[in-house]
Amino acid sequence: MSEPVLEIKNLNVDYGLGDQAVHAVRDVNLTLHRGEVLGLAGESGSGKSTLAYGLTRLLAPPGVVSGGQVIYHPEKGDAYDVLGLSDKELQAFRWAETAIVFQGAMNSLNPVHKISTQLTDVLAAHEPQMSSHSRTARAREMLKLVGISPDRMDAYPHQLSGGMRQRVMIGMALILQPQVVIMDEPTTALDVVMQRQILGQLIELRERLGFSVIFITHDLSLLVEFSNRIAIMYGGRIVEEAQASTLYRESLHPYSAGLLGSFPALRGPRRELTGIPGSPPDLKGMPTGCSFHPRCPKAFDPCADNIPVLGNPDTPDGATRTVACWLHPVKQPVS
Amino acid sequence: ACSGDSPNAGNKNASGGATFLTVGMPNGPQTENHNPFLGTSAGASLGYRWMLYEPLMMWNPVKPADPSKPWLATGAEWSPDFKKVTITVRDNATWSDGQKLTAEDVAYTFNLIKTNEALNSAATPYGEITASGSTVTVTFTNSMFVYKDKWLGQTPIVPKHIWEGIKDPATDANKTPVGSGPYTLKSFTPQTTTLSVRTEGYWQDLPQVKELRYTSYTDNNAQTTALSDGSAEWSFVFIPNYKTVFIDKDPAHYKVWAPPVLGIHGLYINTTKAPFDNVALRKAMSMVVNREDIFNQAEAGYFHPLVTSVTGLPSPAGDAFVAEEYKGKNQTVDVEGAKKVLADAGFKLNGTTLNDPSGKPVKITLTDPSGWSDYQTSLEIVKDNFAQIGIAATVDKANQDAWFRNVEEGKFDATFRWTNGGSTPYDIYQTIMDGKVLKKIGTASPGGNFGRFNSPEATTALAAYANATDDAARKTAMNTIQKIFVEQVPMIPVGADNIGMAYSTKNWVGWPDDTNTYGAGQPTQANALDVVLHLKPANS
Amino acid sequence: MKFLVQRVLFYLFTAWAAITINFFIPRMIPGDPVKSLLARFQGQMSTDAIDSLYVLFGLDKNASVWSQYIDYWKQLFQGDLGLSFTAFPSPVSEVIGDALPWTVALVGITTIISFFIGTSLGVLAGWRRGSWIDGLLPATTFLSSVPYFWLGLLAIYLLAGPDSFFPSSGGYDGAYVPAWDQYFIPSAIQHSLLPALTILISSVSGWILSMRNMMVTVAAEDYITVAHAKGLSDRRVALSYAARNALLPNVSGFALSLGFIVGGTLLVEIVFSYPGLGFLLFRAVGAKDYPLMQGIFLVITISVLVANLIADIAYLLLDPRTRKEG
Amino acid sequence: MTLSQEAEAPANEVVLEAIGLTKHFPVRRRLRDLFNRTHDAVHAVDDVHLTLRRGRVTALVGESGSGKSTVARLLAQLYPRTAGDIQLHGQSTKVRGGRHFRQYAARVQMIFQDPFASLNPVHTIRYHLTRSLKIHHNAGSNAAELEEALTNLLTRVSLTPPERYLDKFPHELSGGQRQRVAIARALGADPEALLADEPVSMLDVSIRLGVLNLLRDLKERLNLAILYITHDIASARYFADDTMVMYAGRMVEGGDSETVTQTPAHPYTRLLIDSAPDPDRIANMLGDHADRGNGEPPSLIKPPSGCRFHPRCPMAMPRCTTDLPVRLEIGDKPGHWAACWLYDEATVAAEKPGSAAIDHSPEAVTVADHAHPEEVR
Amino acid sequence: MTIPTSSIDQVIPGQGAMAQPEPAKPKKEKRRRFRFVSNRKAATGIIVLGIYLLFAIIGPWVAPYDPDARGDQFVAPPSADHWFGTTHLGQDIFSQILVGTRAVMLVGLAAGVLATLLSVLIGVTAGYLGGGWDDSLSALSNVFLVIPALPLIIIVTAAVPGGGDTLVALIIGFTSWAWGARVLRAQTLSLRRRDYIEASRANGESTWRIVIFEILPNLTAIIASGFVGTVIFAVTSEITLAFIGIGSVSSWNWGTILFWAQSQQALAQGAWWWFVPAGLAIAFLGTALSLINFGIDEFVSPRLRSMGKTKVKTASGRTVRMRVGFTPVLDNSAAPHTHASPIPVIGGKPTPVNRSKEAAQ
Ligand SMILES: Nc1ncnc2c1ncn2[C@@H]1O[C@H](COP(=O)(O)OP(=O)(O)OP(=O)(O)O)[C@@H](O)[C@H]1O
Ligand SMILES: Nc1ncnc2c1ncn2[C@@H]1O[C@H](COP(=O)(O)OP(=O)(O)OP(=O)(O)O)[C@@H](O)[C@H]1O
Ligand SMILES: [Mg+2]
Ligand SMILES: [Mg+2]
Repeated sequence: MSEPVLEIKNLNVDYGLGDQAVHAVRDVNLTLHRGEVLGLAGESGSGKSTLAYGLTRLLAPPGVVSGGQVIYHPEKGDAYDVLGLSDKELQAFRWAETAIVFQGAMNSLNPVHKISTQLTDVLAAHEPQMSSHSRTARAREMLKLVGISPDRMDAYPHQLSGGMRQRVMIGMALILQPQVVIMDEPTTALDVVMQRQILGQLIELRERLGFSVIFITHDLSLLVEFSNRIAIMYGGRIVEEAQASTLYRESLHPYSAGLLGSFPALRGPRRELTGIPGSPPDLKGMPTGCSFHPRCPKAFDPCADNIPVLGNPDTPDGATRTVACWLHPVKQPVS
Repeated sequence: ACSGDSPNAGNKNASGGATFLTVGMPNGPQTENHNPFLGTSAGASLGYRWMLYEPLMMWNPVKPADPSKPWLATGAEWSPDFKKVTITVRDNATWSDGQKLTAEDVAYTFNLIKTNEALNSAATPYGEITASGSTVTVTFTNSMFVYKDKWLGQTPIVPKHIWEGIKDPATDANKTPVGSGPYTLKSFTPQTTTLSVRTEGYWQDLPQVKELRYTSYTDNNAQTTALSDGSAEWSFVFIPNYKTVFIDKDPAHYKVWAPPVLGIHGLYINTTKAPFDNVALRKAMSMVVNREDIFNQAEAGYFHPLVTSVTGLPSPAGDAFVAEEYKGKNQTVDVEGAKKVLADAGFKLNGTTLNDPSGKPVKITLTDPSGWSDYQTSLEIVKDNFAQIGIAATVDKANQDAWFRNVEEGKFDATFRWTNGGSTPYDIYQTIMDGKVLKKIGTASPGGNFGRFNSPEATTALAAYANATDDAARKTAMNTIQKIFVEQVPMIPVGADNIGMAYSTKNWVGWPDDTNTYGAGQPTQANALDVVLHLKPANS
Repeated sequence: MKFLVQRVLFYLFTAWAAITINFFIPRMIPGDPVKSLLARFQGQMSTDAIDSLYVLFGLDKNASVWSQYIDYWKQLFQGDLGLSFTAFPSPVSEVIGDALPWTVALVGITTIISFFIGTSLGVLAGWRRGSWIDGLLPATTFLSSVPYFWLGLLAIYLLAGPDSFFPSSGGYDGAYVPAWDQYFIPSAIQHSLLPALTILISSVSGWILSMRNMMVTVAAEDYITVAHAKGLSDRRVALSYAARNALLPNVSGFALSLGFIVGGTLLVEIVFSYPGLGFLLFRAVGAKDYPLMQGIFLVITISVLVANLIADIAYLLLDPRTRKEG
Repeated sequence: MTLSQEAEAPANEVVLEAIGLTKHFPVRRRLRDLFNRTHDAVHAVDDVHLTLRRGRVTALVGESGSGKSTVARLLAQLYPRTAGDIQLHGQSTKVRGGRHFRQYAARVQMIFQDPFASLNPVHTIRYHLTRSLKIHHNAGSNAAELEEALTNLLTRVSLTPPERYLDKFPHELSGGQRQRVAIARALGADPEALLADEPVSMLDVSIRLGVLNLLRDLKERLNLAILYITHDIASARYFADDTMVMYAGRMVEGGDSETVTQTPAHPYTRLLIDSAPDPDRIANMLGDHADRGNGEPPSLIKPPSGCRFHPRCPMAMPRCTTDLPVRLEIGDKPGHWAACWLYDEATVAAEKPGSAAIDHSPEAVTVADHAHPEEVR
Repeated sequence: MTIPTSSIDQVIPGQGAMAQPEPAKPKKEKRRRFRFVSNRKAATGIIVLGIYLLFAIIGPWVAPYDPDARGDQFVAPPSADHWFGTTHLGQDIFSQILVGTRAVMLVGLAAGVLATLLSVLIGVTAGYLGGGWDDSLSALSNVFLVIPALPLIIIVTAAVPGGGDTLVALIIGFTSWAWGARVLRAQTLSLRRRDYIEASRANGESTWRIVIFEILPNLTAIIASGFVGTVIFAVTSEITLAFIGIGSVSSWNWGTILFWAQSQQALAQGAWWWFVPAGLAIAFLGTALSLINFGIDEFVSPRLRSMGKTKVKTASGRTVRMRVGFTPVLDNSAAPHTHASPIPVIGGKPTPVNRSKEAAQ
């Protein structure tokens, strides 16, 4: 479990260039381990999607990766930096090693092609030696795997319900058996019943196929339930990262605490909801120091001036978690 | 494709030994229609109908008073009152299908026109038509004196044996024309019609031009371009600045000849509108119009030949008809004279404004359709000329249909327009002054007299001229007419119609010109056939 | 199915309305064919001819407009378009038949070429934003703002001439008769080059622009990012994903312009003396040739409607989403 | 300005009541339907009974497409209804535009689902609020009074200081701020009932909370009757006094919120609550629930006979497939009811629960061996 | 077809979910209103158009000659006396162009306004009212779309003589609204379903207020680009009409100049100066209007707004083009970008400091 597949090192992503640049992701360090589900949460606009797109270089202009490395460890062979790949190599890397499921499934599928075409063209691009017959067979299998009857192969995206489309996307993501699957809010458009069905299937597939997942959502309760580890982003930075249960029970960063105190629980005693005062920061005019300090109930002197570094805190379980907060002095900064 | 059976094989002749003549008209794409009676047919529009069908006599509109040349008829005897004619048909003419041309055919043709009102485009008042032997006798309900040459010279004779079988001669396209002319139809396309010379059976020597190619160009520009690059050798088209645009391209060969005919253009004045009902004003206006400028700037110095005679008759076509008292009397620009005429009549010139005797400033609107550039240019010039005597003129570029209607209904101040043309000055004067077609303002007078010129004297004289039975009576009537025209100025004559041509002597010579005025040059005229028969290869 | 029935009903209605308007509008023009004929011959046709011409054209009978309208429909249903006045007594169908192939060939082919070139360049410009093709856009904008006829005249002035390869007028060399042979066809092509070039230059930028804008819009769609994420080749993403979707709006524009082929290029035909329908219409209007005008309008209306129908069907084929309703 | 009617009426007075509310949207007819006489329709809402009381929040929960928004729009009289009745203070009302509609709107106001879409981007906040005040004659008689009313409104929704927000355009505000403006606009009509259609679903968790707290606060201070529509059942638990559950256009359960969420009676409510993410549940323990909710929501054009949930219900009995269930009191808490034959003793006695359940487990989930290793690299 | 299709699927400004709450900046609204002008294309277009408008107003006064006045130099090439040369009557072409500007602009703008009004009236009504209104109004605009515009204009101009420029403008206006109406109808249909329209209805707004104050402002961009498109069309039509000698245009416009040039076969005479200026004047006017049109389009649709640079320099000095699907990597090293303080200041007390208390988030 502890073997890394993807190491993100000091990743910086900007929108725009020079003075107009908006720094949407700043110095993000994150490690995804083999077979785990890494949850990524944070307020709207905190840079979650930007991070996900940025590490596979899928950002549309004016997005640029202004620095950092994304080290990928293939199952066999040497690790390499994804950001250093040539276009051809990157094309080969994509989907075969890292697949992405985006938020809106309706928009993720090309409306004018049958889903069979869209499933098989991945195979055609990555495994050109495969016969068209076996491609189709693979596609049918994948559909079955995600619970869609293979006779829907020739359907167009609009003929499927939202849930089915999302499942097609998941099936498509898994068709090349990648090591990493990134899911950016894959279920926000669906209702809870459908959401649970899909995530249930995904977890089950992960157990069988052994890929790792980066799972992005707003819904902390969902994350806590489904992921192994959770990273919390705020203002383009990772502010805390820990095992899911640890984070849920004893979060260190005031922002994580605020998030956790903001959603009502369905079961158990009614607990008081606190919320987070203030409004999210403007990326163009980031507060100095810790970007959360203007909203932080516990802010003190250093917060306004110095940016806290992400590192293992000085707590008993400090080795398994990291946080960036002046309240929790860092023993060992993450490099 | 196998070149052997292609209709185009060998058509692109080398220009060397000329065998064909290219004729062009700026009339747009044509539809296959060789009906010789219809002005709307391709044959009429391009002029080749006269190469297929022939008239009885060959009349020369450049010298309208000269006797016509015998053609299909060897002679025509008119009764003194011109209500009866006896025509002798030549006996050696044959139709292109080999049948003989007889007096029957001629009588049949006249009968055809008589019985089909739609074909009687000259409104000829036919009476009895009888054929016996080689003569045809035709009687008329009115005197044919003023129409006789046009009638004989511009009625195509058609074969009875073919036309008997045509159900409705007015709506038949006559796609396989059979005529007596020296040419037969070779091919037709909307753009080009090709005629080839008959091999045999023509009643006189076959022309040397073996093939005639009539091309219809879309507009004047295209036609001019074709003329100047040599792809058209003969045409009738208005060429502005023809020296630069056309002649200079090949001064040795490119020529323009534009003889006037008995039909004129000029400024019609509404003689019922004050102050233009005042003869003095009209006279003064006529005196300041700079015809020279109009001729040079609007008509490119050739197109509507200058009318200099005070009688409005062009020269040389009208020379024979000019009354003694006006012989040699020419129009000149005389601003001072005009001012004097005006002053005498009680007009007052205050600086740049002319006031009529009642004290009102004289204003005039000159109108013509907006698209008629030569008329528009003429009006601009006239406007300037009028300013010299203080008349404030504005030029109105009217819509063509509105203009047509307004002119016919007499709703205008002054306008440039043409007159009818014919073999005598009758047509000119009739269009301008005839009281028979005089209508109230607001009622259309399509027959003429747009200026509402009311002169019973002129009406009588016109009728006398048309119906006279002897030359002396005619002379008197004509003199009266001219006197009224000169003194009353019902219209300001400016230029004449021309039936000219732009042509090239590169391949063919023998064209009519000032030294040899045997016929009109316009390829759509009946005597175009005569022109073609005169042509010889240039290098022989 | 329902969609089709609805469309067909709609087309029938539009056709009826357009034909009716086309019937009445020419009749609102003052003046008549006879007067126009006189004007055309300025003095060379005597006023004596007026009466015979009225008889000839059948205008001497005073039928009410309403009964003419009824007759017109009766004739239409018999496929009879009447006789043209300008080329009397040729049937309108024959007059149109002579002109139509030229227009369709020249403008049709040019429109298609222009569409393909423009769309392809648009795909490139939109996909490779900032490349040299993008830099071409201002120039094409300028060219598309130039009036057709002016460009044509300039082209004639600069390129055509006695010794030039480009003839300045006509549809083919006057020496030839239209035929499918080695003389005529090259001549026809040669004559069509300059007008075709003019149309091409001034129309292509419209396609480039609209396609480019659609490409830019489509390139921002999620499924394009997904296609990239799938590691498909750039070509495939550009063509099968982006261009395929961006094409949809252009297709209806294309169909619409196909419909306007027939009537829309009057000026090119005038300038180049091309024996087509646009010029014919221009002449018909000038000559008050109602039957011919109606006939041409009918052809235009029908071709626009047919083009629209084709666009609908093309849309149906290209965009599966519209196939939803059985 | 008379926004203070707290004292006027007793709490718990019924403000708005829906009786047998039904809405069918006609489906566009196809050619082949031209020849038969049945008119297809989307049965979006069928026979809905609903009561809004002064000073209470009633939650309406249910999955997407179950007809919640349609109910709200019907209550706001934005759609004509197919059948049933809407009573405002016991008086049957049916308005369609014009003055009557405005009078109705003055008493019943609706807040739309999406704060990003429900404010016109071209108008300032001032314009939106002024219009609302003017339409309902709450703007006072002069500019000063209007200004005061505006300030009042914004203060009421905690957008302070008001001057800071009045002249902004919607896009210059955050989602939560916009939603507050939308609420302020509704309050500008001085209504008695507020229909809030998923007022927070588009917002971020932390912003969400602020809006909900505001609604609760308004209920208490202004004694409003609030309909709170959501499919987040947890938030219903927290903010609503009563909760109603809809499934496929019908009400299936109702009662006070704590009871409905903690001891759900209807199998659908149970499914809904089981599906809601729960951080306290151990991850990956989905097993037995996973296939329970399988199957797509039913077609509303040809809804299933009997209970609309029966094709997906693990407890389905033969009667469920034929007879429409009636409201049955559960008996655990007063006012808790469910439309389910499970609570009809006679039926349960006669038929075994689950005897008519369809087995849903799709092979995809159960069959394990799919990958063909030789083909996958 | 000059209306780019992109205007159909425009994005309403500030609608995107990306819109961020920004701290209050005074005068910001004003700046936003004029942002359109800061678009380079639009600015160029507006400046050129401004020059044309200026000449439309002062043209007749600044013209060196009376455009009708005949001179003594016939068909003379450009010279100090006659900047653009003379015609066959010795008229000054430069003066004709200057004087002609007014008619062109007048007809263009009047027709543009009329067609825009009609298209708004018909398109928005059809879109908003729906039902029978929609059907009949759509049918009407479709019929007008099918009827070939230019021939119709030719016919109608011929039918109503004596109206001059106004008539031409009227006719062009009346025959060219259909396309705009169709686009507006489609847009209104989608606007009608927008929440904010429903919301103002629920709030009790009357129908006409909704149409005028809620829907119309959102259509401004389409209306504006439709207007620009119609003006281009009207100008070309007017010039075309004059060029082929139809219509009763008594005053000068560029088409009249071209008509004279053509009927005097200027090019065959080698008098290019007679031809070229008027054509260029049209082309530049058209270009200016198209530029404004692009400006509007880009202003309205952020997706089309060019993002400034399209090429970037990477740390290694290479230049890469920004393109979809391959985000440029500027610096491929793991060094931190912004400088977090590595050594935490231990010992500081966790006491809240000067945090602005703000109840509203
Ligand atoms: N094209 C762009 N130009 C400028 N800024 C942008 C652009 N795209 C995104 N941003 C900014 O980058 C920041 C991060 O955006 P991102 O989409 O990554 O957020 P997120 O965490 O995924 O939010 P959400 O939860 O709403 O999806 C946001 O503040 C956004 O405003
Ligand atoms: N105008 C309409 N025409 C036809 N069908 C409609 C219309 N509006 C809603 N429907 C249908 O009625 C049903 C109920 O829709 P409604 O919007 O009320 O659901 P909802 O419960 O609010 O869903 P959500 O949670 O997604 O907002 C859906 O099946 C929907 O497709
Ligand atoms: Mg995101
Ligand atoms: Mg809803």
